[in-house]
Amino acid sequence: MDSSAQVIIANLTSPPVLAFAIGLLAVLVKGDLRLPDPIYQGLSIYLLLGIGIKGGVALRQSDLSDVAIPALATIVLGLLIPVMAYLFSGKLTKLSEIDRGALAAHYGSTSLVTFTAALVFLEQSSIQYEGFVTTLLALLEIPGIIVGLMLGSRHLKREVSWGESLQEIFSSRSILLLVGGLILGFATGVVGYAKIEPFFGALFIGMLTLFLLEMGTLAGRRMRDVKAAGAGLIVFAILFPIVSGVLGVVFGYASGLSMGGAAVLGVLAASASYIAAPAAVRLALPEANPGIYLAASLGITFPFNLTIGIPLIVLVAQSLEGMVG
Amino acid sequence: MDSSAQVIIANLTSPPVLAFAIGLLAVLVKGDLRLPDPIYQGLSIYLLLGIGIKGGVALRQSDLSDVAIPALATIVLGLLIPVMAYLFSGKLTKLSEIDRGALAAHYGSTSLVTFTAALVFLEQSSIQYEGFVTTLLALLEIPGIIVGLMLGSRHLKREVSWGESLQEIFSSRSILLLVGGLILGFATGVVGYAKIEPFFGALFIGMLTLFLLEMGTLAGRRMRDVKAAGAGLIVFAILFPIVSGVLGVVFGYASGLSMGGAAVLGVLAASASYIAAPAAVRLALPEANPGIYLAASLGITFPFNLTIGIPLIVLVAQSLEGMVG
Amino acid sequence: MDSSAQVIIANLTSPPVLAFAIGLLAVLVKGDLRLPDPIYQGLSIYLLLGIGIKGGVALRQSDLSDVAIPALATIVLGLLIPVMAYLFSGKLTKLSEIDRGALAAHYGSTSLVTFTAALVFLEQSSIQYEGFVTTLLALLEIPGIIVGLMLGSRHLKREVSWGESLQEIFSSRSILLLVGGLILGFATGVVGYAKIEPFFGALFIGMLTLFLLEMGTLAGRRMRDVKAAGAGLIVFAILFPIVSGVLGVVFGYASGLSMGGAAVLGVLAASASYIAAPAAVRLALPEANPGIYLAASLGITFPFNLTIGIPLIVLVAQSLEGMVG
Amino acid sequence: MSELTTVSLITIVAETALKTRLAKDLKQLGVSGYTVSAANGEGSRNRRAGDVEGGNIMIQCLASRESSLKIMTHLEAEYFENYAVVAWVSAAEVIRKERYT
Amino acid sequence: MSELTTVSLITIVAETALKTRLAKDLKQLGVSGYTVSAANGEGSRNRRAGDVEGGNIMIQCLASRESSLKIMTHLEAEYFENYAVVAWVSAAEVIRKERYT
Amino acid sequence: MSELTTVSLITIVAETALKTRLAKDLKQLGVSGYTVSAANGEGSRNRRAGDVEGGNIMIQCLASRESSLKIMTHLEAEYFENYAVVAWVSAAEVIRKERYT
Ligand SMILES: Nc1ncnc2c1ncn2[C@@H]1O[C@H](COP(=O)(O)O)[C@@H](O)[C@H]1O
Ligand SMILES: Nc1ncnc2c1ncn2[C@@H]1O[C@H](COP(=O)(O)O)[C@@H](O)[C@H]1O
Ligand SMILES: Nc1ncnc2c1ncn2[C@@H]1O[C@H](COP(=O)(O)O)[C@@H](O)[C@H]1O
Ligand code: NA
Ligand code: NA
Ligand code: NA
Repeated sequence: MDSSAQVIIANLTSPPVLAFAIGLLAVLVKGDLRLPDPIYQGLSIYLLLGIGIKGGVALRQSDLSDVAIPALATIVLGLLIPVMAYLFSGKLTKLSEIDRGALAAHYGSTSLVTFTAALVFLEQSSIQYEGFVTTLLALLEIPGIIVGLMLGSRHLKREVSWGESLQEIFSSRSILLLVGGLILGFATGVVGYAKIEPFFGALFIGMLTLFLLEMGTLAGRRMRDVKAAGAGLIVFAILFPIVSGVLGVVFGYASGLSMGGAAVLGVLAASASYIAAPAAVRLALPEANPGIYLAASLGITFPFNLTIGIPLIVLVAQSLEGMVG
Repeated sequence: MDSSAQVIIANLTSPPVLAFAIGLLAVLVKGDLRLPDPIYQGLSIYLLLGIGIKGGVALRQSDLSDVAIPALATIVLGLLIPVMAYLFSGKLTKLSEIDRGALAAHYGSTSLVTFTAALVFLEQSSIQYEGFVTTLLALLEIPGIIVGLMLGSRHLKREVSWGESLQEIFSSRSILLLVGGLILGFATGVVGYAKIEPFFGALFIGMLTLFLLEMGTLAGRRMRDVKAAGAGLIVFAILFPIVSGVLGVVFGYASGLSMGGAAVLGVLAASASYIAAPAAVRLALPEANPGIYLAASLGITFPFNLTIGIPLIVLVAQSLEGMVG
Repeated sequence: MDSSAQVIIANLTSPPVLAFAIGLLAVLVKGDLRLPDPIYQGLSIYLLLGIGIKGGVALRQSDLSDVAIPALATIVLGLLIPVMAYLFSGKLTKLSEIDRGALAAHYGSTSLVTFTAALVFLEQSSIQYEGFVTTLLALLEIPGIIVGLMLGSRHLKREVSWGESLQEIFSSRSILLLVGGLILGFATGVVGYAKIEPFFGALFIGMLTLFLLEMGTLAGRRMRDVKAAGAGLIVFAILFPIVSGVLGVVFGYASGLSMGGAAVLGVLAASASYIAAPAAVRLALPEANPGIYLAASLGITFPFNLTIGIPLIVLVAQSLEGMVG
Repeated sequence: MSELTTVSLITIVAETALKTRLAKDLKQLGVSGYTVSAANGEGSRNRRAGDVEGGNIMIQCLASRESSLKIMTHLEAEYFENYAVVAWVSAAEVIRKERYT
Repeated sequence: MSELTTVSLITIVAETALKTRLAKDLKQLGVSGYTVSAANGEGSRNRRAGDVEGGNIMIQCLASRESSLKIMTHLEAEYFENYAVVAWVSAAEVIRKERYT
Repeated sequence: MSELTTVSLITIVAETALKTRLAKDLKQLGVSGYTVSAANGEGSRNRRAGDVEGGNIMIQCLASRESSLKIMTHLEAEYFENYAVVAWVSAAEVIRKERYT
C-alpha cells in the first residue's frame, strides 16, 4: 500500500469521519440520529469558540508581519472563487442566474467543520501549519457571500435590501464567536489557555465526532435533493472544489505559507458554506432554490471534502512544494 | 466488615449511585432536579454512543468465534425471560394479561444505565470481563419486547399493527446509536479511539452521574404509582430480577464466559427496560397501564439493581464460579 | 509593575473574565452570543453541582468543629447586609421602600459565579482557603432574601404569601443542587471524587468560560437599564460591595478563618444575587421594578466584582491579615 | 362522529416565574386540564425577572364559558397589574363537552 | 389584499409517542400541511409512556371544514379511548382558501 | 370583571430565518406586542434554508381588526411568494381592548 492510499484510509477511519458515515447511513434505515437542536447549537458554539481561541493563542506567537500577505491572498481568493463558481456552474448546469449566484455565495465562503477536519488531519499526519490560519478562515467567510449575492441579484427587478443583509451577515453568531475566540485566545495567551485546555483542547475531537453524527444525518436528508439535482450539479460539486482547492494551495505558496499552511488555505478555498451562506442567501435572495444550493454544498461537497478532498489537497500541496512561490 | 458488605458499600457511595439517591430525595422535598430535556437527550446519546464505541473497540480485539455461543445464549435469554416474567407476574399479582404482557416486554429487554453501572462497578472491583458484552446488550434489547407484546396482545380483539411497531423498534434511536457506536469503535480501533478517549472515556462516570440525578427524579415521581401498585407488584419487581439475574449468570457460565462476563450477562438479564420498552408498548399495546409497568421497572427494579442487585449478582457469579459451565 | 497591579491584570486576562467581556461587547454590535436556554441551564446545573461536590469532599476533610463559628458569622452577615443595603440605598437613591427592599434581597444573597471566580482566582494565586467555604455559600444564599422581602413589604397594604414564597426559595433548584452536591461529595469522599474529577474538576474553568460568555450578553442587555437608573444607583452598586466585602473579610478573620477563607467570605458578602433573588422577589414583591434590581446586581455589581472586586477584596484580606481576629 | 359543541379556549401568556402559580390557580378554578408551552415575546411593559430565568409560557385551557370568565376575572384581579400577563378567550368546538368543566 | 375566507383550524394535543403516527394520519386524510410544537400539560387521565420520553406535542392544521370533521372522527375512533389526546376545532380566516384542503 | 370585547388574533407560521424581520414589520405596523414560539411542520412547498438553522417559528399577535388586515396584506405582498409563510386570523375576546392597537 503506498503512502497516499494510507493517508486516505487513515482519514476514513478517523472517528469524526466514521460518525459522519453512520449518521448518513442511519437516514437510509429511516432512523434519526439528529441531536436535539440546543445540543447542536451548543456544539457549534463550542467548535467556533474553541477554534477561535486556539487560533488566537497561535496568532499571538506569530510574527504579525507574516500574516499580511497571506491575509491579502485570502481576500483575493474570496473575491475570485465566487466569480469562478458562477461561471463554472453556467458551463455545467442549466441553472438560472439566481441559482448560480446562490451557488457562488456558498462556494465563495467556507465551512468551519471542513477546516477543522483538515487541522485534525494535519495534526495526525504531523504536518506543521501556521498558527494564524484561523484568521484566514475568518477572512474568507464573508466576502464570497457578498460577491455571490451581487452576482445572483444583478438581473432581479426588485431592490435588494443590502443594509439589512450585510448587518445580518456581519453580526452573525459564527463570525462573532470566531472573532471573539480569536480575541480571547490572543489576550489570554499560552498561560491562560492552559487552564481551559482540558475543555477546549482535549475534548475537541470527541465533540467534533458528535457534531459530525448530526452533519451526516443532515447530509443524508439532502440525498433526495441530490438525486433531483441532475448530473451537472453533481459534477460541479465534486470538480469545483478540486479546482478551487488547487488554486488555494497555489495562492498559499505564492503568499509564502508553509506546506501545511498552503494545504489549509486549499481546503478553505475548496470548502463550501452550509450555515452562513444559506442563511444570508435565504434572506437576500429568496428566489433561489434551497434544494439546489444545499444539495450541492451539504449533500455533495461537504462529504466529498471530508473523505477525499482533504487528503487529496494535502497530497497536492505536498507535490507542489518547492514548485510554486 | 466482610468483603460482600464492603462491595455493597463501595457501590452505594459511588458518585452515580449517590446522584440517583439525591435526585430521588429532591422529589420528596417537592424539588425538581430534572435536567432540561435536550440535555437529558444529549446525555443519553453520549452514553449510548460511548458504550457502543468502547464495545466496538473491544470487539475488534476479541476472537469473533468466541462471541457466537454467548450471543446465542443471550438471544435464548431474550425469548425465555419475558415468558417467565409473564407467568411469574400471574402468580404474584392480579394484573390483566395485557398488563402482564407489558411487564414481560420490559423485563425481557434491558437497561443501558444498569448495564453501564455494572461495568463501572466491575472496573472498580478490578474484575475482568469480555470486551464483547456490549454486543450482548444490543442483542438482548429487542427480542424480549416483541415476545412481551405478543403475549400481551393474544387476547385482544383488535389487529395489532406489527409492521409499524417493529419498524419503530428497530429504527429506534437507542438501537441505532448502540449499533452505530459498535461499528464506529470496530472500524476506528485502538488508535482512533485514543483521540476521543478524553471525551468518551475520561468523562464517562461524570456524565453518568449527571444522568442519574435525572433518573433519580424520574424514579421519585413514580413513587406514587408504586404505592398504588400493591404488594404483589413490589415483590415481583424485586424477586424477579434476582431470578432472571441468576439465570443470566448460569447462561453466561454455560456459554463459556469468564466470571466478569457471566456477571454482566446476569445484570443484563436482571435489568428492566424503561426507555425502549415503554415507547414500544405505548404504541402497540396502549390498553396496558403505564402506571404499572413504569412503577415496576423504573420505580422499583432500577433502583434495586443500581444499589443492591449489581453487587448481589457479582457475588452470585463469584460463588458459582467453577460450579457451572 | 507592583504586585497588586499584576494581580488585577492576571484576573483580567483569565479566560472566564475575557469571555464575559466578549459577550458584553457582542451586544454593542447588536450580536447575540446567548447560549440556547437548555445549554445555559445545563451549565448552571454543572457549576452548582460541581461546586457542591468539591465543597463536600473538602468538608469531610475539615474538622467539623472549625465550621461552627464561621457558619454563625455567615448567618449574621446574611441578616446584617440586607439591612445595610436597605439603609445605604436610601441615602444614595430616591427609590421607593419596595425597590430598596428588593435591592436588599439581592445584596443580602450571593452570586455563585462570583464565588466560583474567586476560588479560581485564589487557586491561581496559590492562596489556600478552608474547604468548607461552599457551606458558607449555601448558608448565605437564603437569609438575605427573606430579610429583603420583609423590608420591602413592610408598607404594603396587601398580604404577602410567605408560605408559598419560602417554599419556593427553599426548594429552588440552586439550593437543592448545592446542598445535594455537598452531600454527594461528603459521602463519596476523595476516592469517589477521583472518578468524576475529569468531568467536574478538569473541565470546570472551561465550562465557566462558556457560561460567562452568556453572562456577558445578559449584562450587556441590562446596560439600557443602567443608563436609565441614574448615578445614585450606579454609585450604590459599586460602593456597597466594597463596604460589604470589607465587612465580610473582617467577619472572616473574627471567626478564625485563614487569609484565603476571609477573602472568600468577603467576596460572598460583596456579591449580589441575580438568579435566586430575582425569582423570589418577582413572585413575592412584584411591585418592585426589575429594571432597577437587575441593572444594579447584574449590570454593575457582577461585572465590577468579576474584574476589580475580587482582586481588591483579596488585597484587603492580605493587608488586614494579622490585624483582626 | 359524536356531535361537536362549542366551549371556550382560554390562552394565557405569562412570564415563566408564574408557571406553578397559574397551574395551581387553574386547578382551583376547576378546569379539567391545561397545556403549557414555552414562548417569548415583546409587549408594552416588559417588566419581568429578566432573561436569566427564561422568557414566557403560554397556557391553553379548554373550559366552559362560565369557567373561562371566572379565570379572566381572577387574572385581572391577581396578575394584570404587576405581572407580564396577557390573556384571551376564543371559541373551540370539541367532542364530549362534558369533559371541559 | 386578496379576500379573507374562513376555514377550520384543528388543534391536537397528544402524547409525544404519537407524533409520527398522527402526521401520517393527517397526510392520509388529505391536509395540505401542519405545524407541530412541543408542549406539556396535565389532564384528567395522565396515562402515558411517562416523562422519560418527554411530554406532549401540539399539532395545528388549517383545513376545510369537511376535512376537520373527518379528522375529529378519526381521532375519536382511533385515539381518544387509549391515548392522551385532546383536540378542538376553531375558525380561522385565511387568504387563498384553496390551499387548505 | 371588566367587559370582554373581541379583537383579532393573527397567527403567523414562518421559517426561522424571518424572525427578526417579521418582528420588525409587526412593530412598524403598530401592534402593541407579540408572542413567539418554536415550531416545526410540513407544507406544500417546503422551501427553506434547511434544517441546519432550525425549523419554523409561530408568532401570535393580538391586534385590532384593522391592523390584522394590514398585517395580512403586508405578508401577502412581501412574503407569501418566496418564503415558507402561512398565516391566519381568528377572533379573540380580551379585557381592555385599548391595549391591542
Ligand atoms: N399584542 C400582543 N399580542 C400577543 N402577545 C402579546 C401582546 N402584547 C404582549 N404580549 C405577550 O405578553 C407578554 C407580556 O407583555 P407585557 O406585559 O405587555 O410586556 C409579552 O412578552 C408577549 O409575549
Ligand atoms: N381542558 C384542557 N385544556 C387544554 N388542554 C388539555 C385539557 N385537558 C387535557 N389537556 C391536554 O391533553 C393532555 C392529555 O390529557 P389527558 O388525556 O386528559 O391526561 C394533557 O397533558 C394536556 O396537555
Ligand atoms: N395546512 C396547514 N396547516 C397548518 N400549518 C401549515 C399548513 N401548511 C403549511 N403549514 C406550516 O407552514 C410551513 C410552511 O409551509 P409551506 O410554505 O407550504 O412549505 C410549514 O412548515 C408548516 O409549519
Ligand atoms: Na470556498
Ligand atoms: Na432483562
Ligand atoms: Na452579598
